[in-house]
Amino acid sequence: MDDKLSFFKDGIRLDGRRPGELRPVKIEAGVLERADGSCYIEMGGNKVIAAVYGPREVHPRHLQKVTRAIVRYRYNMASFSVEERKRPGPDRRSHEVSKVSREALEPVILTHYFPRSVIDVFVEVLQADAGTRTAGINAASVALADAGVPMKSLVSSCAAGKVDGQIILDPMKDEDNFGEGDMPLAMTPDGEVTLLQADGRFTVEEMREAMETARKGCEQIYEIQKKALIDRYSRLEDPKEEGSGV
Amino acid sequence: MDDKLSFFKDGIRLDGRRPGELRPVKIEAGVLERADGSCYIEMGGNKVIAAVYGPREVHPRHLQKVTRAIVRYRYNMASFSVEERKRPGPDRRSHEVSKVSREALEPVILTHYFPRSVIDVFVEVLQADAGTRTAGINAASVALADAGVPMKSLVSSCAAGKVDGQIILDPMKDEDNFGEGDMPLAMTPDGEVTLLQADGRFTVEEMREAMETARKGCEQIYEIQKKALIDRYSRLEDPKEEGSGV
Amino acid sequence: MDDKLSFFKDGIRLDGRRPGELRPVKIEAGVLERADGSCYIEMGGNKVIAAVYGPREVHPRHLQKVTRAIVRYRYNMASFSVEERKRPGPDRRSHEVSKVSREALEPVILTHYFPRSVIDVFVEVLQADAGTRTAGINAASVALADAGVPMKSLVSSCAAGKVDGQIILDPMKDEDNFGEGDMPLAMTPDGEVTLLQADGRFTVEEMREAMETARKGCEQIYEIQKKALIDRYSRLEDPKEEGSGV
Amino acid sequence: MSNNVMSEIRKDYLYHLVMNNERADGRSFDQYREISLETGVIKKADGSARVRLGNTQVLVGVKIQPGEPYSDSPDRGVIITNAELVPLASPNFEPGPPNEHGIELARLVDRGVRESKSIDLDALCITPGQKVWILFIDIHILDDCGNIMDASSLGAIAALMTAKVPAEQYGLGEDWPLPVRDIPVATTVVEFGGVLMSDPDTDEETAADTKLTVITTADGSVCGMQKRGPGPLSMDNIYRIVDISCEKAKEIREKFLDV
Amino acid sequence: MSNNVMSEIRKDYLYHLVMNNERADGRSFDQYREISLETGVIKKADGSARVRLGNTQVLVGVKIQPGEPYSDSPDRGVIITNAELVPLASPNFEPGPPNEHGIELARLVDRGVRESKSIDLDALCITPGQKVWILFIDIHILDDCGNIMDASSLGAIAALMTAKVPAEQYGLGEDWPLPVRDIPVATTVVEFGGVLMSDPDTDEETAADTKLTVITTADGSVCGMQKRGPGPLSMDNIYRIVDISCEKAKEIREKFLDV
Amino acid sequence: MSNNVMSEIRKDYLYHLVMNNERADGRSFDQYREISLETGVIKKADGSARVRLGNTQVLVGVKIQPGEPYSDSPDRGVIITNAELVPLASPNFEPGPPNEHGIELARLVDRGVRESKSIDLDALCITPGQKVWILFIDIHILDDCGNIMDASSLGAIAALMTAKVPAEQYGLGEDWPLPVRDIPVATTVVEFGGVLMSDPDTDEETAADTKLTVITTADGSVCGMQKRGPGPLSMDNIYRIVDISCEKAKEIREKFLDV
Repeated sequence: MDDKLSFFKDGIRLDGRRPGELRPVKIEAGVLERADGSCYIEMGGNKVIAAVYGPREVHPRHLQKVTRAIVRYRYNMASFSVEERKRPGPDRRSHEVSKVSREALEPVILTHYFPRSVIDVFVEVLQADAGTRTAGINAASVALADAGVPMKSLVSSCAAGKVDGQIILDPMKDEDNFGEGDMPLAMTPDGEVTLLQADGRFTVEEMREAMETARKGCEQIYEIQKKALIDRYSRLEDPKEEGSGV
Repeated sequence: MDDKLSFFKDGIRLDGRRPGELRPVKIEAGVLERADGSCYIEMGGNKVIAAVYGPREVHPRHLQKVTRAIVRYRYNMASFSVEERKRPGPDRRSHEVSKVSREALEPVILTHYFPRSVIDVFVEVLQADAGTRTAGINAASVALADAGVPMKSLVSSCAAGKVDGQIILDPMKDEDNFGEGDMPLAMTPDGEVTLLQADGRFTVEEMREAMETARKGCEQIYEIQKKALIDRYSRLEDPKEEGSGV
Repeated sequence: MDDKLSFFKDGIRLDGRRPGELRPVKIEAGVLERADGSCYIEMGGNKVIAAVYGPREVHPRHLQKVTRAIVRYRYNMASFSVEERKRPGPDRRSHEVSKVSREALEPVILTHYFPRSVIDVFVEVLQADAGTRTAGINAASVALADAGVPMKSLVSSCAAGKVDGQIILDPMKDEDNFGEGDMPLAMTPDGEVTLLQADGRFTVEEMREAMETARKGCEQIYEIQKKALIDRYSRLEDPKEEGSGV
Repeated sequence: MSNNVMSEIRKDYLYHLVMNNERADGRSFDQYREISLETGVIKKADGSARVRLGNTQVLVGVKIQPGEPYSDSPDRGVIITNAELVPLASPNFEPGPPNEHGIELARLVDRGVRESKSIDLDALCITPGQKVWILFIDIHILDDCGNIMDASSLGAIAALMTAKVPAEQYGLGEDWPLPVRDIPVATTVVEFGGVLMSDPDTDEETAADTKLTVITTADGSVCGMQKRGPGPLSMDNIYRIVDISCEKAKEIREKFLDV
Repeated sequence: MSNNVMSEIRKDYLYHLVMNNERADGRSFDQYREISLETGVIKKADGSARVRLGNTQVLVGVKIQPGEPYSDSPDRGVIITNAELVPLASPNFEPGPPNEHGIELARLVDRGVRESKSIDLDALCITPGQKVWILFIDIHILDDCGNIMDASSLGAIAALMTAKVPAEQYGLGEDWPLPVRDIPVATTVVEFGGVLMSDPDTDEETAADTKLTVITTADGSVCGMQKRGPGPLSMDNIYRIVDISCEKAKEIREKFLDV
Repeated sequence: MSNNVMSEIRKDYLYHLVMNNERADGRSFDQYREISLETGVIKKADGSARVRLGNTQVLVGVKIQPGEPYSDSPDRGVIITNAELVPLASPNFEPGPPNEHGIELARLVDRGVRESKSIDLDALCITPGQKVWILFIDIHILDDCGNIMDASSLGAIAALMTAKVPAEQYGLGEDWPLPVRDIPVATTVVEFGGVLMSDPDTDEETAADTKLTVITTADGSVCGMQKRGPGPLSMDNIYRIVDISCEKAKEIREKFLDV
């Protein structure tokens, strides 16, 4: 890509956002019938659905832990979710994303309530823009709450990036592909970081600025997550809204 | 292939058969020493061998059913059985054939006699013409009887096809490849259908005619299966016939 | 390769050895901290490391033997150990080498001391010249002793070959690739053969000569193995030599 | 699918309902649950459809890319159909490559498209013997509340009917709508307690254990049929099911796929 | 092979027979079970053979197809040997890719063919560096009643000796018989109770747990050898086994493979 | 990694040490174990390095071969990084394809090399769009006594810095040293009992269960960062860890990688 490409015009990003602005976020809890908890999220062009099953019995049994539940997290991209069709099944990237995403949620799940069991989190990326792992964590966090899994708090996640030497919030595809750095972060409402990755090139000062920027994004997402759960509970209390399925 | 190709000459098919005629069928029961039951079949150019092991213990154990035996069916083509060498191991087609073949036999097997056990049916296609799945079911049915597995009845199987707008019995390779439809069927002697598939294009009337045609084929095959089992029992009763192995 | 190539010049081989001479052999026991026993060997250009874990519990449990330990042997080549990069993971060759190597060691291991357990032997080829399987067995044998696994004796291994119609000891790469025959052998100090393979073409007399030649090589290697173990025990008794790790 | 547990009690309950000519959710025996169909939902796909059949949800994406033809049909496009029964959609689904249920589902959808000749594969040739358009039909099950077969089949044909061949992206001229010549529709019926029920939900599927799926074309021909599950069917019931299926397929085609 | 259970009683019985110079089926120690060999049994293969060795049954099919040469031998044909120990043939075989027993069997048969130089790989070049004939030797075990090694080896060479290169089918001239220059024969001996027994049956294989397979060529050379199984052998016994094997291989070659 | 058993007693012991400002092996909190680095140890590789970090041992081999470029970067070389956590190295490693730990390790090393732009991929083009040099970085863990991440990262850059492009072997001119433009160094810190400890050994890794790995370049920039393990970190601690890491990386770079 041409090095002279500018990511800003009059301080405004290519998609019309200011540097510290999130893409539109839409979250809906309780979208699946079979799963114990579920959540659908749109973050910009990302469309991601998460489901939670459990706590339930562990198979194979030798994976059981006697003092707590284990958490499994499977991040998966639908074949048609990306520009060039993706072969179905996990690749090295999705294995890594699953690992860091699981570790982003484990700190808040009260796993010791459920010894010898498993809590399964499944995340399907239906359409991918930049930031699918953070969208997945946001959805998974709400799906866990929807499933009634006891948690210390929600986890909220978004990335900061660096383009044209400037720190931005929530990079979209072009900013991610052609920018200078990407730093996904997940955190609890009280500021504990549960996921942190970075690639690209940041000075130590830029790294700090990126983290502060991402933190602000997480705070906004946290509010949207809470609202989705409140909406979900209202629907549950008012059965007329629940559709014909019940 | 040239669209003008005719599958009939004076009402007679390319291999000399009339529309409602089966290819030559040869069935021999008890052809393997290690298996609990076995059967070799030739149906036209198909050469297929079936073996039954069990009822025996299930591994892995979590597949056990507490009220009945499970049935497993593995349809496999030898690498050299087809025109272009086939890579060893199961492909999507053989998985599907295995599934529908197992379901073709399950209705007649008295599985509740053997809780927590497994009945394994292995079918090896040594040479393939059209109709290997039906040949496999015919052989497997006899092999189950040869193994002494209690059954309500045998299952007999053959296909009907549609070529030049006409319904025929037991399509051979060219009729299958270049014809307009194929409909494999399996049934019990009392007319219960245990396998039914169709592809191609049939009007509803043709569909009925094809089913009636296939039913007649199954009835003929049933007689040959019975004869093979009677031959087998005669040999067993007359040990002189059993060869030097015993 | 040109058929006229001669493998000898004045009775001396291309790398300066006489026909019955081994390449330099260096063996060191106890080179790894985590493993229960370990050994590093250099035989000519081969660099091989072996580790032993166990006797330990068997997973999956259905592999357990009630009267003895099972032995597992995993021969593996590092991707960078050969001329053209090798894809990681086992191939057909390494499965076969693992099998015959395991069988080369099983006769000397007192497996009945440890019912229901497993003794795992892992062999990593870091750099391959000809003869990696024999180097692996030599290292594994010492690693088993280093792990304290009770054995009737050590096992020593090397190959004989045939080049220019003459039997030689311990073929190096070119002699193996372009020679007329290769015969790896492993044996106990009292002359029991525990591994024997051959390919190429040997008259019956050549076969006998090759075996006698390989036997002499094994006897020399046996002395080096013993010395490596004595060195190891001396180090253990003299803690000052053990390095800062303890 | 190994743990498709359903209590005998539930099965008895369904049986008693049938004896009273009822189904658990109040439908008549040949009535489908509410169907909703939305196309163009995935921008990254060249065609897509989200189907809801009661609470069952299926997403189908079609991707069209240039690639090599098969050696035995060098001048024709290629269709590859795949179904992912991801563990998100049911406690009975497990991670890993498609099992026999996923394979059967994909192959049935594929046969419907293929045998109805709805796609003109000759029109998908770019350079004979070298480059053709490859249609990937990817079925993603999101919520399995029964009869994912009919939902997948409907989603597949709807996605195809709204798909565009992305020629421009590959420097092969302007994008053009994928030509669809016939509209195969799959309908599934179970036999349970002596009656035939269309569009089974999860409980009905489990209780009945045998289904017959019939795929019919716009002119009322049968272009695919498959008995699924370990139970027998009489020939008479098969004939009745085919008649029911033809009629239901016609309704679905007219209501949702009328071009 | 994990459940190759054989009671100690059965083993004791075999041991007592050996002490009386007997085998369970009455054979002498160096006697083979009855061998029958039938070629051309699979029309779809370019060469095939069905071997019976007592109750052991093995089917070998050879397919010959054009393909790419290996980069380090651009002007030579390719041999690929594969053995399927399908679960039909023994309660000890399991479905799935070949385990170490199947791999060892295939590699030993392959080495016999290759090291004896029985196939002239130079004659199998079509276009140097681009296209050569690939020989697939596929071994299908049908009934494992012991010593599938010798049966497979015999089947492989018989299938090759009767194989035709299907040149016409690929527009490469007329079909021609595959040229076979040597006839490797594998023979297997077990040591048990101090005696050496040829052609072990299943019980003998299990009781003895160590075998030596020797592959010899028409001129009596050894072109392959492999000790199999977890037991030692003395050098003297190895020498005796090689002598027995050479003689038996000669008999088999003359009786079944005499061109 | 499933059986990474560590008794609570051992963890308590470490905790009490920390309370006394001590570590089990007497190091200060930011002190690394003894490092030794040896390059050129594998002649068959184009670059190689053996790293010892205390008792941890890692071997990295670099192979450079011509191959096809990726279609989206037709004029650039390719880097492929792989880590084998072979069962020889730890009772917690199992045979088979890399699990999530091996994948994460390889991808982190890869990101360090890639994001620091230490390798000029443009210089690795042979024929644009057709042939480029492919760098295989293969990490072989030999003895896992903790912090294999830092050892692997150090081994990888050392192997690259001493690697030669084997052009002659492929008839592509003379061999030339692989040009390395920056020197990324990974350093790992755990938080345990309220303190931050560099270069954790196995027990410390297990006790702490959360690590932060920071990869820095020669100019002190951060080119990679990853929290690993199921525990949270405060932002303040992250900032402190980055500062510690920058300093430690500088020391390691100067001591072992000074060109």
